[in-house]
Amino acid sequence: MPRTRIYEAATERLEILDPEGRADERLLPAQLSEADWVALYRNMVLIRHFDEKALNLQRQGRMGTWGSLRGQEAAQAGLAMALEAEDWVVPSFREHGLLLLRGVPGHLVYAFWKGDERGGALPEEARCLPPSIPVGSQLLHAVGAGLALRLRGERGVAVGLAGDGASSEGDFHEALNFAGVFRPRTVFYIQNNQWAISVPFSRQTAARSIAQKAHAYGIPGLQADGNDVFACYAAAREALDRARAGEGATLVEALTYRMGNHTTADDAQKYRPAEELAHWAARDPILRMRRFLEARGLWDEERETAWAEEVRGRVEGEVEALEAMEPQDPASIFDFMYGNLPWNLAEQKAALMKELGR
Amino acid sequence: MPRTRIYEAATERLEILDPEGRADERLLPAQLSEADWVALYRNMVLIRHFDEKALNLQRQGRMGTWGSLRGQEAAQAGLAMALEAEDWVVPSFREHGLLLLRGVPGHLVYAFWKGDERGGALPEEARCLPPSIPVGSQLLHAVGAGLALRLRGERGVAVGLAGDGASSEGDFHEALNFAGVFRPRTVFYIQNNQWAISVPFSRQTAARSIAQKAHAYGIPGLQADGNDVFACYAAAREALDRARAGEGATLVEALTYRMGNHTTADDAQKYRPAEELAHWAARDPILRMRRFLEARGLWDEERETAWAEEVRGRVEGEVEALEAMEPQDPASIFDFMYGNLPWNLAEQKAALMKELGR
Amino acid sequence: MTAARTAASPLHPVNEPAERLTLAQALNQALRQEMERDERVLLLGEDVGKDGGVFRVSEGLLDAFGPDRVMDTPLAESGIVGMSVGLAALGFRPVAEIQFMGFLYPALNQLFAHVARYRNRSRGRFHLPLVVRMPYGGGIHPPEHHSESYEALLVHTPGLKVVVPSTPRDAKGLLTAAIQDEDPVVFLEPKRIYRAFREEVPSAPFTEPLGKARVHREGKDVTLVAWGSMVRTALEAHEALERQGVSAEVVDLRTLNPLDLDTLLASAEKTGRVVVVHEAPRTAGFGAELAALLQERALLHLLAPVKRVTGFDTVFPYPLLEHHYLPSPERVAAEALETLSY
Amino acid sequence: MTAARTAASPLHPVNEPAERLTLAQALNQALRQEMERDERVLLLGEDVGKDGGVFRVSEGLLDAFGPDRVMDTPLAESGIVGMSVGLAALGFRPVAEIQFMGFLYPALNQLFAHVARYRNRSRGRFHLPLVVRMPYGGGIHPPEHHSESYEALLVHTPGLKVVVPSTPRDAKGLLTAAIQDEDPVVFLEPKRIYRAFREEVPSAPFTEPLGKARVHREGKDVTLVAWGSMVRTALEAHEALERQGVSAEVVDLRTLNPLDLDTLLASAEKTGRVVVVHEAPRTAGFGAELAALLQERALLHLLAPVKRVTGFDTVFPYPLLEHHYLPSPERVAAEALETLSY
Ligand SMILES: Cc1ncc(C[n+]2csc(CCOP(=O)(O)OP(=O)(O)O)c2C)c(N)n1
Ligand SMILES: Cc1ncc(C[n+]2csc(CCOP(=O)(O)OP(=O)(O)O)c2C)c(N)n1
Ligand SMILES: [Mg+2]
Ligand SMILES: [Mg+2]
Repeated sequence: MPRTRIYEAATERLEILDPEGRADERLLPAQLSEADWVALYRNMVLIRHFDEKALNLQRQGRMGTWGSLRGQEAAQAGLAMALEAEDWVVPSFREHGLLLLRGVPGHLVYAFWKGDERGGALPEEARCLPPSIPVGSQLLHAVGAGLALRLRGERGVAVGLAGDGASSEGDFHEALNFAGVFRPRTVFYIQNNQWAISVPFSRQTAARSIAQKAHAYGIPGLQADGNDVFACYAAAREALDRARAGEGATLVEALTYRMGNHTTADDAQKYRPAEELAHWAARDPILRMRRFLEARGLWDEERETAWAEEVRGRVEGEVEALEAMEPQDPASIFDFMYGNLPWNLAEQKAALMKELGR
Repeated sequence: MPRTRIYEAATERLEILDPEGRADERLLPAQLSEADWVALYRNMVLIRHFDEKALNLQRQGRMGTWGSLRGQEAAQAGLAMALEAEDWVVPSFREHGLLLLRGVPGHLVYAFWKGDERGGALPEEARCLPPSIPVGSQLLHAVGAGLALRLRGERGVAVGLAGDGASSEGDFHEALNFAGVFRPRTVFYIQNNQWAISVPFSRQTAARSIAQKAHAYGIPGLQADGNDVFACYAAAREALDRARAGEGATLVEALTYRMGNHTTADDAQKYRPAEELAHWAARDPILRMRRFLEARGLWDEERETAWAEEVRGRVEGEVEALEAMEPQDPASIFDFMYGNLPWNLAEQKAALMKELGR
Repeated sequence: MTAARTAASPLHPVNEPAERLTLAQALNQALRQEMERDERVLLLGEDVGKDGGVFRVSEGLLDAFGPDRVMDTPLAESGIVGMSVGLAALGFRPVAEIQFMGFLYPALNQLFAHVARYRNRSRGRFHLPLVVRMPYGGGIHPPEHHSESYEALLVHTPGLKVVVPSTPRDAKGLLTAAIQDEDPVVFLEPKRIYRAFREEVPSAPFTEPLGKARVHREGKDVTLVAWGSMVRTALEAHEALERQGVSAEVVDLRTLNPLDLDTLLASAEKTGRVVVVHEAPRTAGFGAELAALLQERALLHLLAPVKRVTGFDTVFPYPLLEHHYLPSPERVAAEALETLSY
Repeated sequence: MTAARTAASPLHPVNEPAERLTLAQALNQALRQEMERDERVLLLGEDVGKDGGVFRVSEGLLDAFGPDRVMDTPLAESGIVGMSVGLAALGFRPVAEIQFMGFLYPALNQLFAHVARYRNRSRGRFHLPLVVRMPYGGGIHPPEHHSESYEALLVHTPGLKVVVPSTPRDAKGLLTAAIQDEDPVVFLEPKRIYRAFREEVPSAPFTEPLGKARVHREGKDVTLVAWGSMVRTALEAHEALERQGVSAEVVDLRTLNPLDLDTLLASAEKTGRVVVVHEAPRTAGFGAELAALLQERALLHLLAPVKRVTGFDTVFPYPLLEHHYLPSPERVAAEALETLSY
């Protein structure tokens, strides 16, 4: 039956650096210097160590539930490098690396996940909204933030982060659809780590990619190799530039892999084939970047040792800062519900203080 | 920057009968006889009259809020013809025509919108879930119903209906995504009448069509000229056949036009240009079908008059049946909340009965 | 019968310019004046622009302020509230409209998981000066889902303020205060009385404080507590009771959270008898909280149990039966008389 | 201290085969046995399949019943409940899991606008025999949104039943009854005690009736009313009070809707003093309804106001402060003693 085509479009994937550390030099983002390349690598090593430390702390009972970002270092470091100071970050719950690179003190990130509300008071300069745990819902905040930036004529862009699982929530849809209609300065940056707890991406949706979902909203979509820090940088940069130029929102998918358990409360061995993990370990984002730098004489064992040493020291410092925090005042439970303390909260606060003998 | 294509999207539109009533005979659905053609026309006339009558009743204070389906007769009659007895219908609030053609007594449809709960008890054979007013939410029920049919190995298909506005709701997304994953025997049939109250389709989404949204879910999507009863039939039939064959769900968009006000509580003159209405009046689905039949000698003024007479009589009969209904027992307010009446409802019911002197 | 106890807002003396407005018009005026005063105030929602809102509350505002400040949104309530969060976090003061309270449900995740918690989650780094306003309650004979009133759910959620005007004057003053408030306010508009009557409303901007009840009638025998359209019902019950020689005090809570406990307790202690009137289902409705508080703090003053005259624990009936559901003045008066003979 | 007043279900005599199970294991057994008994019973939710649920409540069921009966869904709560509506309308008996009550919000539209209303909307043509089960409440030191308990919202919504077990044995009997019930049941599982202790649970299938409270301890001085994990707290308070010579009755509501008003009233009339304990914020919590009912129906028996020992009207604190928030046995005992000196 003859029909007319009313829509034709394609979704693309961007790859620059392969697992062996080989890159076609012509594809390397022109905006990045050799020093930037090294910084990207260092940043990835830093956030991996920061993450490993948290897992250690958790095993020792010094940390709460922690969701490891292992495997997603390129996705977060690439984006972080593409961001400018005036941009806003609207994180989900696995963006520890991004937050750190954005200038959030590590001990605050740790504090949040240790179970201390003060870890939600991120420094103003970081321009981060607080981490959002209800999956997917924060993408709408990124639309509102991006719209605020557009309405005020500011240069900044709001980047909303979420995972592959989040793409199934209604709010994902509403956010992307609103973004198509209101053209906020927003980038949706989805780290598809191929698992949502125990549910593999193939059971999350029958679509072959997250990026192609952009066709539903009249906005561009693009997939990057999420274990390739150059591809992540380039895809983020392209989307940020577009938003900054007032051309609307973009959906970026960084196709990566969650190498750890979902959180410290999870055991992925229950549901994940060991071969799959091995397959992705060979595609580790840090490994390939090290190979790349070493092949160019920009990195070697000595520098590795020195940087590892420095990173250890910095992370240790954050742990010390964490553990040196004064215990939180129980009265603070009441103090941030409203600008003023209403009578019922005042009564309840007084009762608690009395119980605590204060 | 060289990139690889990971997805190619194309969406098609189906047109068979043009506004002048011309059809390429080779495109006419092979499953339909001349008698079916005439039935399609008669059905459209019937439901238009049924709709007009409701508007009249409303003006006279004999009906509650009524959402006119004027302009959408082809979309509903085409689908109705494609359905089989074993299929299920999951309607939204503007499917009066479809319900009628599905065998729901007109006086029940009227009763529902007059404000009588008994209008929600649709006859079992109609296989209709009750009309759903919260926009978009019913599509998930169609997924569940279609999954039930698949799990039981039944031949029936569940058809979920919604409008263009509904495509913005999170539930639309969740329904289509679940359908991709669970492959229920479900068809999504979206009547895009280009308005959601005062919001035109162009402000509802930046996507060019509803049909292309299927690319987000790994299911096929197809647009039909929603004022062309053959195209609507053919698109619905194709989707139903696919579901019946166990090949999963399809998104069908019938691109039509809401010729009336949103409901009797609305005044579209406030927001809709008169030219637009005139443009679409020339594309009236009934008009073109009449031209088609007349050109083939299958219809004429005499038959028109006779059928109008019959339709008037039938609709009048429904009004009589409506107005002959016993007033609803106020006690019924309590009787369908649970299988058994819990003590609080029993008390409240007794109090009302006492107040009413019963 | 005595005049209302809460004086006119001190900024606006009694002889100021005023017009007789309906509640819907008063809300429209508040929106317009706040948008004039503060360019951070934005309106968004389904059909709020060209259509002026299905109840015409935002009539004329698109023309006055343009599409960047009055935004017709796609049909998605979670989107409306969720986008408002981002706008407010970055310094705007969005006023989001939900078309009917029955369609707020899809936005409850944004409202409960984010709006109510943002100040706490960020330990005060961010707070959300936003208003989510919507028509609520019954009495207009609409289809299913257009008559809901589940204010109790909102009051049970810490971090929100909940405001319900019952007169045009209060509607303007309270909405103005809600927009100026630094915390999120859910503003429930009794659609039944959008146009039911007119009242003198000061023409200049003014605020009515959130958290203060209004005593519409002073009385000594029994206290009728209500909010929204049930205040009219209570006032009519007051008349009926007066004809029978019973002096009923009518307290209009106006703000459900924070609650004006002082006014409530003072009245209960004076009369010793309280009837709470609300449209929502009885069980776990806000009337329960009021009864709980009263027995907790005024048990020895209570001469009879606190009565609740409420909707039934059922779906709100469709138009033909809804009058049986809604508390009527007669029902309120009858229950009040019962407490008198306890 | 006296034995529980509600006898073992008559079908299952005391010397029947039984095992010592945790609450989570008992739930698992109920699911398994119902799925064996009735092939219309389906399980669906996030991570309920291969993972067996994040709390392992559905452990082993995917292997036993296959992927058509135990369905890992995409991450979308409205989808889970909405799809269940269609399944139930066409004759299945879905048991949907929401991973934590804090993530039920996105499904409230389906739950409130459809699940609770389907029987009424179709005047009985359709009804929805479905269960929506989820872990709720605090005490496990998780991140934000994992400790919520807003049962009051569910109880305020006519058309739902709301069930909360507090022991392994009841968990099995009540979940079995919920699955067999013809109406939609929200089944709240106190995650804090999923594995806190074991109890003898009959090995054969059995039901505990919905709508019946259980008196765990008989007493004469004061009644402690609780549900879910707060029953443990109340039992510990009972011990503490006993040491001080106070005889406290402990009533476990088990079903919040329909409520076992008779048992509640009987206890209140006996002791004259009632303390309601719940984790949820105080204002407009379900404790308010209980207080309202008691003052309404037993005012002259009350020797003191009904007390509420509850969570604060705040966000549930993060792990390091959560112990301040949750009602402790000490707090309950202290408040009980206060009612004794009223
Ligand atoms: C609305 C909601 N539902 C469920 C959860 C529980 N939960 C936490 S993380 C998670 C999986 C998220 O998967 P994805 O979006 O892919 O992010 P990832 O964990 O892989 O980073 C789930 C189900 C939640 N936090 N929020
Ligand atoms: C969840 C929800 N939000 C808002 C409404 C109010 N409302 C009723 S119909 C409608 C427009 C629907 O537009 P569309 O989906 O295109 O269907 P149409 O009316 O054109 O048939 C709106 C906003 C509703 N019924 N449900
Ligand atoms: Mg993931
Ligand atoms: Mg439409």
